[in-house]
Amino acid sequence: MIRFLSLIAIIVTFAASASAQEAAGESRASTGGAQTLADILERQEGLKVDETFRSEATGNPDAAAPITNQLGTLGGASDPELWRAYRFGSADISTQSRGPAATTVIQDGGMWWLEFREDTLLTIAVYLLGGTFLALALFYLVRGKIRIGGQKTGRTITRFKAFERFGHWLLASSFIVLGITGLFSLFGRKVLIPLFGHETFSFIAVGSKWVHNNIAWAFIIALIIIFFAWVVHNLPDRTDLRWLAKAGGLFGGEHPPAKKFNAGQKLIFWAVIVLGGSISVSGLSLLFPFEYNLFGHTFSTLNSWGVPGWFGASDLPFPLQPQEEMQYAQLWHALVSLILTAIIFAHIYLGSVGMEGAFDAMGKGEVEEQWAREHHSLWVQDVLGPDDNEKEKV
Amino acid sequence: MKPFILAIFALVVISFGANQILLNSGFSSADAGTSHENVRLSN
Amino acid sequence: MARAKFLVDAERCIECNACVTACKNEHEVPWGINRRKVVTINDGKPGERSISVACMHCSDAPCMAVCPTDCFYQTEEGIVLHSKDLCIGCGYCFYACPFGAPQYPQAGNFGSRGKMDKCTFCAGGPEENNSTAEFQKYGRNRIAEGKLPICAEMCATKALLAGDGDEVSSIYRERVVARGFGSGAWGWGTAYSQKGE
Amino acid sequence: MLRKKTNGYTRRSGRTPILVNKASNGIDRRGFLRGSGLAIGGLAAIAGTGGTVTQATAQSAATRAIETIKSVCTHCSVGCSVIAEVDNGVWVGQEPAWDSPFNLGAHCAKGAAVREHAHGERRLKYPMKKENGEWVRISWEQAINEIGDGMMKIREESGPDSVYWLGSAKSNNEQAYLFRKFAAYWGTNNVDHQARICHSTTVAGVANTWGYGAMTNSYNDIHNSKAIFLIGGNPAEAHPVSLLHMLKAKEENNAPLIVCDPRFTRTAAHADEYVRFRPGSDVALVWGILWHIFENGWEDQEFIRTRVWGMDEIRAEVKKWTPEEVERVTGAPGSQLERVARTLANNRPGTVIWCMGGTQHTNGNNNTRAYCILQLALGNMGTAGGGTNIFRGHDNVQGATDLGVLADTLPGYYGLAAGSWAHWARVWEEDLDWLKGRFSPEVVGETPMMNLTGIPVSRWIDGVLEDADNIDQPDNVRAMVLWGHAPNSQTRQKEMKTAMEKLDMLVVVDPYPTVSAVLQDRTDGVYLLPATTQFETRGSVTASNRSLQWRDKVVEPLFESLPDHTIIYKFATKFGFADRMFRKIGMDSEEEPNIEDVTREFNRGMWTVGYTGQSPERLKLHMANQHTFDRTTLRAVGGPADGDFYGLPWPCWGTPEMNHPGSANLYDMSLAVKDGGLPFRARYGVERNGENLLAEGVFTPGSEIEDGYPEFTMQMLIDLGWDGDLTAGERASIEKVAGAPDKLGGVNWKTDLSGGIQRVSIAHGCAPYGNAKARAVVWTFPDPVPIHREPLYTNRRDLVADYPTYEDKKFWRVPTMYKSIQDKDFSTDYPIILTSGRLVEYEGGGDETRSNPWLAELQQDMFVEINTRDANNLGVRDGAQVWVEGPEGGKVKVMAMVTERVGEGVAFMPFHFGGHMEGVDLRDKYPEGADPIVLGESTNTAQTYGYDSVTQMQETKATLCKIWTA
Repeated sequence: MIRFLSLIAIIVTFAASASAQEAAGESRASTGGAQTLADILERQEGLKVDETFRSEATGNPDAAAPITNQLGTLGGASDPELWRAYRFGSADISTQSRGPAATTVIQDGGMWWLEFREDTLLTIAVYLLGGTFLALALFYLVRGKIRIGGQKTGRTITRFKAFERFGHWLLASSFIVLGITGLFSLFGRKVLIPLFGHETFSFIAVGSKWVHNNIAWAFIIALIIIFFAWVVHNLPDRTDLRWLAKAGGLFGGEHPPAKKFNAGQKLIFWAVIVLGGSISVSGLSLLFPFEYNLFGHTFSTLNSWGVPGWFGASDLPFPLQPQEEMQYAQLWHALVSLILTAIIFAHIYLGSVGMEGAFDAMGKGEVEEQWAREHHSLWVQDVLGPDDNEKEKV
Repeated sequence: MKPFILAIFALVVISFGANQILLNSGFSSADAGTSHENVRLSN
Repeated sequence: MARAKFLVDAERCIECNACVTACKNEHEVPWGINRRKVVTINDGKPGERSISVACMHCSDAPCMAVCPTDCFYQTEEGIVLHSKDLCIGCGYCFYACPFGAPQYPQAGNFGSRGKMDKCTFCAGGPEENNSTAEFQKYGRNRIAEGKLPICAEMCATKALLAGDGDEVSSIYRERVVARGFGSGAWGWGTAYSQKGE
Repeated sequence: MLRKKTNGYTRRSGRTPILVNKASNGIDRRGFLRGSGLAIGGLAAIAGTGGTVTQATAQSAATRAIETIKSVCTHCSVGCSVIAEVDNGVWVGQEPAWDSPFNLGAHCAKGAAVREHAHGERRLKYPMKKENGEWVRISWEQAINEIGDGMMKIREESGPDSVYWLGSAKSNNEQAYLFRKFAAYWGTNNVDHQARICHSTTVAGVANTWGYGAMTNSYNDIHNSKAIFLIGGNPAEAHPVSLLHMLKAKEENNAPLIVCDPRFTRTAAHADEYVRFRPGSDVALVWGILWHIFENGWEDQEFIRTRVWGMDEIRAEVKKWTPEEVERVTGAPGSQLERVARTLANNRPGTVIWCMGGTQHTNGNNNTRAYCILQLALGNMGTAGGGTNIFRGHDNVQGATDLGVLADTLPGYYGLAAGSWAHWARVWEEDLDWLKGRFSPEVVGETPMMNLTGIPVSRWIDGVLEDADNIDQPDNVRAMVLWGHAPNSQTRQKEMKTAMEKLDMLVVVDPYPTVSAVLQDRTDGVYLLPATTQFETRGSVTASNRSLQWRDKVVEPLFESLPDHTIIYKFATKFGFADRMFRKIGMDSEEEPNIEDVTREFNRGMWTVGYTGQSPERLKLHMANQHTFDRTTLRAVGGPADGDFYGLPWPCWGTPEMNHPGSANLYDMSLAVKDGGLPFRARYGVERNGENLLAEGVFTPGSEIEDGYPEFTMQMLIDLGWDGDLTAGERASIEKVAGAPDKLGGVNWKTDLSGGIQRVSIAHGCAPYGNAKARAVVWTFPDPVPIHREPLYTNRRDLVADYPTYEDKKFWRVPTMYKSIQDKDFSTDYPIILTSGRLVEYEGGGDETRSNPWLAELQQDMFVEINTRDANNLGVRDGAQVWVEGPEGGKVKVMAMVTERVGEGVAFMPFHFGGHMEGVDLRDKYPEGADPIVLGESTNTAQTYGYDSVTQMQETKATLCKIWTA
């Protein structure tokens, strides 16, 4: 009787998964809807196999015998069909366990995630960070330190108030620590364990994880502080175009006029706000696992706009199982962090070794007037009013 | 340099503060897996 | 070579949760930690079936692969165990595990999820067999006593099978033959892929 | 990296690979398991811990040896053996009991968690009393004295019947026996226990059909069934381990499993056929099936001719139940019942299983008799694989029933009559006149209080609340002793609250405070006495299949708790009859009576049900040699207990020396009586209206009377010339019982203290109780032929006219309403049928299991199951809080579980919860630290009036309710 039922179910399933049929051609029909040799070979080669012929073969309650019939209690699905329902997450599941993701019996995103994380992600990290570092080194060799052109006045003007500097340093210090500890957990197993051995690394990891998770709050707070402190000065305007046109005079030539922040700094600012914000949000969803699911919804929205189509990609996965949400959160968190880190490299370079007099801005808060005139002429005019020497020169 | 020192100090304070708060805000699995209106666990 | 495996016979599972309480009892597992759970499909409807799920001790265990501190190891019988001394409670093994087996004392707050806890196939941990330290961290080590996991041993209807894979599967085969219907084998392919063997 | 087998952290000293022990005793176990279909896989690879001491490996072994002690699970009646590992008095582990024929190592959630008893965090730790609304710790002495004095005072003023002794199915046999004896010495029949509200209708109905009111076969015997017909039961949750045996039959015999129930239970999920029918229409359903059997001539004519009386009257009644009428009343389609009937006819022998779904009705005794008649018609009685397998509830409810913790019998079902009292007075070597003097001198009609049935537990609240003039005893119940009883398992909770508050004194003797401690708002006059669980004492326990098992003490009593028999002794001392009551019983310590002596004492008196052969020595021998018993027949194959049935299932005739093996399957005529065979019991005379009630030409093998015969008396032996076989000693004893030579012939198999009459009749191949027909018609009952009667609270007013309930009447000392309730129409205000039942994690009132964290975590919220359609009509969402109100105004606030499990118009609630009352959390009223982990509303707050017409069983399965979102 059950065999009969499952037979019905399978037949019905065929009708349902017609598309799968075409894909697999005659061969699948020849195996009565089961695996074909092709499927098996593909799977062995690690290729993506179209699972629909299985994922959709989960029985058919409508074809079931009514409950008043013999075997009506079986509900029109053979056990193998129930297993497939479990396997592909289409089962209507209940449990008395209250743990996270308790009703997810099988999720298979794990393998993909961990392989991406320890291969692709690491490669990206190496190239991105290493590349940026090399580029800056190269630039330094070519351009050398950007010195103050004119005669130093000996006079200084206040560039950043204490509060602004506090915000900046809170952000900076937390970011650096977060970056380092983050890299620990990413590279730990590949690099540090071979160096220090398991016990030692575990000790380091426990510490760095604690630090990473708790300093995160400082980072978020600092992010908010600097946003409100500087957002007005970072609204783009015409001067930015000229500045960009001359590439900020980085490669020699006249320093284009700039207000308190030049276009380059504005770009940094917005990069920090946007990327930093994104890192914070994805970080929060990692801090509170399974509480805030960001990706399933995002993906479905993007799909509805047809975004993947623009790049000729197939739709993004949806719905996501709880674990998959966390996997994407982890990857996104890491990826965006790496990008921001690279950008900050450049920022640090210019703020320190790259340019004479720049560090004082954040260090003391006072900058050499001449430096200010060269790099932020318009801002200086706002602060001091027009300068006589200027006219003579022209 | 004062703001810098201050920032580092704030960094430490915030970190430990956050940790304390989170530890005592009912994120234990026991709490999460309990129907509080019907259950008393502690002894 | 013995290969430790679980198998659930859904034709037999009556969702009595004996496996769950037996596990809690044997290892003094605290409230909120569920090394094993019973899940039901179509609850209250025709086709209602239940299975008992815990760590399946995969041949190619994702948790082992992903762990940042590499705290997992696999015994000669293929039992996947871990060292709570090395575990940092990052939760990655839970994201990687297909079956949601890993458990943590802290549900939220990644910052302090505590040491991960999971089904040990009643094989304890790295410490000295049956030592107090081992019991406190991982629970009883029945394998070392020549016994098998308590959940399967106490299963009300012998639906949950545990032990050497060949043994388990042949028992199961006999049942299906005797029954003449119903292949209740579950999780086998997913957990015990031949990859790497 | 990935495949690394070992690394720096994987030192495993002295590890034992799984297969190491395979070669040893794994093989034969596996061989057996393969054959039995109970194969447990890799478990075959285990060195079983058969012996008494397990050498724990590695370090622990060096320091100590762990003692393993065998006990029996205290939850349900399956009787699963529990193997406790005890380390210097601390219960450290549980091992599977492979050798037990009942559970073969298996446990359910409850059984696998019993070790928590040894933690006992939420136990009642010491005697307490309420003083001006506060719980105060007191000493045992103070407690016994204050309670005792209070009771003496009540006894002076209102007579002994104003103290109610409510006993327990959680006691072991010895404690249950002592409890009944204690009530007799106190001088009242106001003594009862859970069996009243569990299977009393079964006991009455079944005993009056063929002699004994118990499970006729055994869980194991289901292995032989070719079909399984299960009605009003959900063993998957209530008796999970029984599924081990049922599924074996289902899988190996391809026995169809037919489940009839208003709910699609977890058991139904494994059924081949599920019959959904309206709660309370069991008789109609069974007659509907029988209609097809009779129509098609599928009944077993020869069996009926030779062994059944009154089937023709049944035919006449069944004739009315055409498929159309059955569908109108039950809702079950005729076509389905036709198929069920054919299935049962084609697969014989089939077994019939029922539980409280069938018993807890105003016409419960009709239901149980209807089930029996179905089996009689099919000729499935008295055969392996057949019979009526009635799953009892509590672990020892069968034993407590047998030992007479009941308001209407003495131990061994000896009715409340002069002869019975005389018999037990002889067993107790008590002065009968002194005993009479203990009772109230009042007389009701002709009946002295001593012989007057007491108030049943289901009605004790009416014994308190009813006007004293309306009840058949001198005064109301003024003191209530709840000795191992969860009050929330009884209906009409609000009235119970009132009753508890009206009492002079409320005494709770229990390991847990129970809901009794918090239900009432008393400020004083409440005493809580901590009793031990059965793991803290020893004694025998009777499983559902009538087998006795022996429990050994696992741990010493926790905190200040004491075993029940010690507490009984304390009270007996206080009341001044300890020396009389325990005159035949030795003492283990100053106040603890010797359990084995108690067993031996009831062995000397329990002739009716054959509780006489089960000496402590024999029971212990069986426990020690469990592995020698066959898992299907339960008969020992070789070994020290060779030939015995496991646990000597009663009747185990004669004296222990006679070595009767017990009777595994009742009324099995294929075996000689000496080997455990039996005919139906000759209990209702030899003829009725000129018709012969004795068996027609059928008899057990080796019977020297090759026809039916009445029960044995001395006179019969004399007439048959068999009295010569009596030994001098036996004859002397019989003469002593007779008292006078002319009374000699009157001594019978039930009163002969020597067991000689039983021995001789069995020696001649005859059953001591005779050889008669089963009676399908019980002329002594309100409904001689079982008929359908609508529940008091019915939603089918159209059926009330055709199938009205009974007239109001007064019995069991209290007035009882039927018609006067049914006449009112509640169906418009309360349109939904309300029924109740069990969850696997909890048991009974749940005070014990809800205090066990391992179980409590799995069920934290009291809920009501509502059908999806009803829920949507009522605007109730799954998981939402709802009010459920019964027609008597009691309402509960619970979580809604929207499910197809219940049919349209039916709601279900589990009955294990307590500690909330109409939305109010009573947790702070528990004694400090003794509140269960999980509290919830009791379904019985909403459950209503309604009692069986014979046994006063409460109606919990078919009432009405209305539901709205809270």
